[in-house]
Amino acid sequence: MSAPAMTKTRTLVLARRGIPWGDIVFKWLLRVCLAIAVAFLVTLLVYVVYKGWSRLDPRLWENFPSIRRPERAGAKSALFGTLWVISLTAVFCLPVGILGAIYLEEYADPDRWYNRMIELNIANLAAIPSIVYGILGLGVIARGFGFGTTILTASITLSLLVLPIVIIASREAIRAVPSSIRQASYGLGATKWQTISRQVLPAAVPGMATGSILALSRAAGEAAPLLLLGGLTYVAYVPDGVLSGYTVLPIQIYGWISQSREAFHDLSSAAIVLLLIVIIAMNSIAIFVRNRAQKRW
Amino acid sequence: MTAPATPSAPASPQGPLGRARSRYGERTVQVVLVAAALVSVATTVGIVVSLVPPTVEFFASVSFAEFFTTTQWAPLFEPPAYGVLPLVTATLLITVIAVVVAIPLGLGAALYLSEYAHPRTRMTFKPILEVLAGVPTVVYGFFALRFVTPTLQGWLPAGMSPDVFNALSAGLVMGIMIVPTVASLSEDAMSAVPRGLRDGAYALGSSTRLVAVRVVVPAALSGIVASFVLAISRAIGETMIVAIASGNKPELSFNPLDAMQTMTGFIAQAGSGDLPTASLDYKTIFAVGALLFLITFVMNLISARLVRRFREVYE
Amino acid sequence: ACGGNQGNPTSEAGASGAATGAAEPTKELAGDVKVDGSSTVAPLSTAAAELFAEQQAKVRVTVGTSGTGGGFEKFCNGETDISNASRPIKDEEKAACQAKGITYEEFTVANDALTVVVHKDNTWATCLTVEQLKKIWEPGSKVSSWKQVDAKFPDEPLKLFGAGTDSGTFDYFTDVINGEEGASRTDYSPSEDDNVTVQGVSGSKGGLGYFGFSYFEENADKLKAVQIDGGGGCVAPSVQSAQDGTYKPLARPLFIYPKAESLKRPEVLGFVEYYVANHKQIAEDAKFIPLNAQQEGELKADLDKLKSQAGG
Amino acid sequence: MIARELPAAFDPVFTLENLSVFYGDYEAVRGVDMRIAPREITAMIGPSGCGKSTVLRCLNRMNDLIPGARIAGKITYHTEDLYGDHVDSIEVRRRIGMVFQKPNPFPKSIYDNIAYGPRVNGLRKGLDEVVEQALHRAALWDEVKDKLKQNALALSGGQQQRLCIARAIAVKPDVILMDEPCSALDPIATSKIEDLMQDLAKEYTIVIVTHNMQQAARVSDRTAFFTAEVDKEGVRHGRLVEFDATSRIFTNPADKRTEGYITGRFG
Amino acid sequence: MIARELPAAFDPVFTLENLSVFYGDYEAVRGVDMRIAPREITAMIGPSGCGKSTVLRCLNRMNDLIPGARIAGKITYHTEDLYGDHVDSIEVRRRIGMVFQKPNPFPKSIYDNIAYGPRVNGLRKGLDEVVEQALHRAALWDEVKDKLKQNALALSGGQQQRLCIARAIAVKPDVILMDEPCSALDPIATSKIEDLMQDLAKEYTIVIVTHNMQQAARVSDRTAFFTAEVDKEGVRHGRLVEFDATSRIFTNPADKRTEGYITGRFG
Ligand SMILES: Nc1ncnc2c1ncn2[C@@H]1O[C@H](COP(=O)(O)OP(=O)(O)OP(=O)(O)O)[C@@H](O)[C@H]1O
Ligand SMILES: Nc1ncnc2c1ncn2[C@@H]1O[C@H](COP(=O)(O)OP(=O)(O)OP(=O)(O)O)[C@@H](O)[C@H]1O
Ligand SMILES: [Mg+2]
Ligand SMILES: [Mg+2]
Ligand SMILES: O=P([O-])([O-])[O-]
Repeated sequence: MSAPAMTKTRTLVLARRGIPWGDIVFKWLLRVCLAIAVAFLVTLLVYVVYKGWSRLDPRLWENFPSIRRPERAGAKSALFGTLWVISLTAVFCLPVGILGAIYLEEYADPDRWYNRMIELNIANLAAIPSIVYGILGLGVIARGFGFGTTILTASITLSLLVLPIVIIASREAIRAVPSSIRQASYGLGATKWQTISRQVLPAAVPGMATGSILALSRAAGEAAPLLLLGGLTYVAYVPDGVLSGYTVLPIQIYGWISQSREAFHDLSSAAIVLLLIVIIAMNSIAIFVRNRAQKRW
Repeated sequence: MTAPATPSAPASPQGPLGRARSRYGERTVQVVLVAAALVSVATTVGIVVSLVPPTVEFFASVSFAEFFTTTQWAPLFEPPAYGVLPLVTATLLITVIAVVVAIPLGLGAALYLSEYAHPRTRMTFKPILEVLAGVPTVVYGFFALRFVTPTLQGWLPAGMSPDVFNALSAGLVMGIMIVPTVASLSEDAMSAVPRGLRDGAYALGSSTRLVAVRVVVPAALSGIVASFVLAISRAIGETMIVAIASGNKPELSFNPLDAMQTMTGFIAQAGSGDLPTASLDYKTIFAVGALLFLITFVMNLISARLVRRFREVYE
Repeated sequence: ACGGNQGNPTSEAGASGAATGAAEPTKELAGDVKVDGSSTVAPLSTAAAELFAEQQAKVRVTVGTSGTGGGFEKFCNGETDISNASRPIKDEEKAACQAKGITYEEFTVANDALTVVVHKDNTWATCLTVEQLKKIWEPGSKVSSWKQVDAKFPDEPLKLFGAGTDSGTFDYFTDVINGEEGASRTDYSPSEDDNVTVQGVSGSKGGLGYFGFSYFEENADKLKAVQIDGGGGCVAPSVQSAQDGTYKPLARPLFIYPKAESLKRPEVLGFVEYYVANHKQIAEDAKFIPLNAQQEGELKADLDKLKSQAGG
Repeated sequence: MIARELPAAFDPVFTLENLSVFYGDYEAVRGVDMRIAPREITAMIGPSGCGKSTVLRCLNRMNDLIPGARIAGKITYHTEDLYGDHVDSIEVRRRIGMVFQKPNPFPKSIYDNIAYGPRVNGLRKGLDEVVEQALHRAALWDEVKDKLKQNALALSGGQQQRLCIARAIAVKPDVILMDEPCSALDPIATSKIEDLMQDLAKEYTIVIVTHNMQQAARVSDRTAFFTAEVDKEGVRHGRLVEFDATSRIFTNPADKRTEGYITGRFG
Repeated sequence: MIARELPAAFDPVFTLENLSVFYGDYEAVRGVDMRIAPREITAMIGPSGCGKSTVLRCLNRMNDLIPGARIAGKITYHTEDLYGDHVDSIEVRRRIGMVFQKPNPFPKSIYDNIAYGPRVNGLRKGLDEVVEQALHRAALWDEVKDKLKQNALALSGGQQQRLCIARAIAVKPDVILMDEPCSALDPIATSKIEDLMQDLAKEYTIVIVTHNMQQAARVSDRTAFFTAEVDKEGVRHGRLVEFDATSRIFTNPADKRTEGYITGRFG
């Protein structure tokens, strides 16, 4: 038995053995990684605000686009187009996404091949390039269903595009509801749907809201599929219905970037700021909802 | 405890446990829910249905060999050439640049947030990274073209000065775009590593760096790799950045300073031009779309595998 | 860049003055007019739409930029009312329209001078012959340095930018330079989006590109236009040279194709009438080259014909 | 422990006959026979993983909710086969209430927590009285009467657990099952719940699982001792070792394993 | 319980003087004084939430890892202030090992688990012997010697816990802290670990937290009884009630609260 020496005389056995350079450098490297990402974001924001500063005034949202007079042009039609498309996208994708998530989380037997297939399928859809959804929208919705290049087509296409995000986020939210809540409800003689509709869903609302808002803000920023769906168009009116023609902010921005006159580039920066405000506002709501919800259990 | 007055006679059961009321509502609900879940399947079917027939027709006119082995892509020219390789290599090159940027940055940020940062710091920076993920890609494209490229032209020595449209800035900016994908998913995977493992390692006298590198990263590895795969998928599928910033020049080149066209870039360009539906040109879009779909599909399968394995690690 | 624009003699007051002047006592019209097609012509039609909107606020004109070919595709599919075109409709497009029972009018609304541009600091290429252009652009061309174009030129790498294959501009340019529509070398950056060419050429010293005259006008401070020698000596692109036919072979007319069926709708008819009646103002406003006297006469005749049809 | 006179003969509320419970292929509990008497407190004790919770959850078919869980053998509730074809598991759970280890109030008001059970069972009117009665019965009324609209999560752990008991009582069950109801509570809250249980046993049949032998000794009338046995293939199965009056189990157990456990020689 | 003769005077390994531990503003443990003797097993018992784990984690500065956790008062390790400025918490943890409630092997091979500690402490050669010795010492060698390359997660719970002990031993610590090391184990595995502890106490100073009084009685030399007291503002603080030779605590405690807990009247 060789116990470690334990004499009173040894001192400072716990002292640091030299400066841990490796640890210090490593920690700073990690910090730098984070800092680069954040610095990039800041640069981007500063740049677009700086570029767009001269056009950040009511002309931006009160005027229609103009090819002749960039100094008078605005993004009114695109702003309203975005609001229309996003609202309609919400109407389509939120109920379907949330109900689908309930099915997968609460009803589906994960051992069944068809449920596994649905799950795998959703994971796949989440990573399919958005331009492929554009092809889908063009071939099936615009031409196949004959909806043309309208707000309706754009919204359906974007709904399908963000549906996986809504489903995945809603599933997370539903899963995060402690099973003790479900048990308590069943223990009181509640049926499955009663348990889900009265306990699980209300408790999952914050999480689902977060996911939904993030999904919609993705839809709000999406341009690629709409390029194939007639988005690149001079539109000088506010849409008045789901079958109306439209343009949206990202497309309008793309259109202006594609102009060669510098004035349009300033204008597109201003429109970018407008779009970012819309999106950051949506993100902040999501974050706010999430942070409040975290205090629950 | 006082015994009940009549200990022997139990309350007789209040009627049978069966219930006449059949629960039609519950069944209806289930049907509705299944229908909602099937929308996603319908979407995939829709994608396949819209891709496959034109692609099949395309390959009736253009041989597989020409499509996959020749190196000139000029489907809309006279005479046309259908070698998809330039689009594929451009996609790969830009993706590689993006990944080279995103993986170290994303992983570093994730490690910092999950292992070093105070919870308050994490609460501040995670949303900031998420904003980065939420920035529309048009904006990134604009930034790449108008800021990053001029900056690079200013910095790099004359011989290495990139073209106005080039793969490098598109790739760099795309890398930043996918940093949040890597960071946030890796961070999730790292936080999912049970506290106990970290405690175990700390209790053996590891520094935070060793805990991070030797315990957390290996334990979260499949989740981390899955985040890479997803980020790569996003990079492959990204359209607006390349449409705006990389030029639309389908040329077989591995020089990131050159302009090039990716698969998505081609679809966006040709698709927004809205070609005659009956033409071979039009089917080209679908053939490239199908190839893109196939590539991301395979990537996703790999990632699903990894995620499943990841889930099994601890139990 | 803005300065350059403001320096342009075309005044807005003039434009709207002309517009109101030309206006007969108008009745309120309403409805949608879908215009699509050539990206070259799009600014012209957009300018027309903007001006028209000042009179008829309830008519909603949208202008797409699918390219001439793409525009005809939609047009003959019955999806649009008016197709913009930077070249006349082709036989196969005519056939496609016929197959769908779509009939149309053709109006020449402005001229364009396809402009070959180089970098501002390019001091050597002040004038290029059609043969030199062909040498650069023909299919399979391996010309990669200015020196290969002309031994007198410096050994500067040549960076090419040009129109997207779906455009009338491409069709026209390849036709007159390379002798066959669609025949072109392929290793350049093609784009529907002419800004790519502006950015590209202004960003590379050895750059060369071509596009519509209006884009050059808008970016005259960043780019230099090359004189073209089509056999009759070097001629610079300009309003004058395009109108009088000396800018050969790259001057071309621009068209709109309204659908006959749509012209029965008063809002479409109203827009087309306005467009044709104010073509000069619109062209100047959008920095295009207005019609010459002869073209204008023909257009007037066409318009009268249209009016009489509408009346009868 | 308070020995009360226990009837030797009784009409059992539950009769378990050769009950085995499976999770998928794994037989977690094997061959249990038990007869649970009305208006008594029956305790189940035994080391961790011996299947106490498993058996308890079979009594109100909570195990139905676990994919792959199933039983063999028979459970009779009064005179009815609890797993019979005609039986509606939702109705079963209404009759046989349950209180869980960790207090699990819904993230709603105190009132809504109590009213939830009656509501899902179709009650629309007279809810106020039901809520008040249940809270009285669970000895919680005085503490919460002024804040019925307040979120139940703001209550202390012990109050939450009593709320859960009140919630179970509000649907007027015959039986209350409790799975380690005090293990998350401090001593004071524990003793309040124990008093409440003894009080409730005047009206209800109570089955409780506990890790805490002292608690079983203090509150229960009869005690079932479970343990886990390893079979020839090395698989562990929960077994009922001994089931008898609590006073007997704790003073004069028939089985040596029970004695070993009680005296702390293992577990 | 095996009473062994305890020295009344000793050079303490740890001396806790008026130790209070805070999580943010919350004072989880208040005013603890203790002297922990070398090569003995010291047990900490008491009801849930009384701060046993908190105090234990202070002894190897694991609490440093919890944001907001800090101590007041003083802990001396041999003669050094454990929280002194010169002290490197990493070095502390190398000297003072820890075993946790839930076995937490790394998802690596058995060999790599044991070798991890020596490796991060810079050992490159002679690892094989270190691994073998540690496994021998933890009474695991015979069971795993043929499958050292196998993933440690494939071991049973009891084996995993012994692996964690072997892993702690492999860095040659002075002290081993154990926080409820058996609570996730079955009786057979528990008794193996208990034997191991007694064996290890010949060489190492061991501090163990347990919920299971019988376990404390069986294995420990001295026992500290903690409880939670509610102060005037209604906040609960963990307090050390009594610390004495285990034989005394379990037969003749000085404090009534200890007696109440031991005899099962609460807890
Ligand atoms: N949902 C489940 N799926 C598979 N096995 C399970 C499940 N629930 C419990 N088991 C297993 O069944 C056995 C009995 O578990 P049970 O929870 O009934 O034990 P217990 O006596 O209540 O233990 P404890 O005192 O720890 O709560 C254990 O081996 C456990 O691992
Ligand atoms: N990380 C933490 N942050 C805030 N409070 C904590 C934290 N860890 C423990 N506490 C609180 O400190 C008090 C003591 O906790 P501790 O875990 O030390 O108790 P314990 O005696 O080990 O209990 P148990 O027997 O349940 O493990 C408890 O009130 C607990 O809620
Ligand atoms: Mg249990
Ligand atoms: Mg503890
Ligand atoms: O857009 P185009 O005018 O070149 O067809």
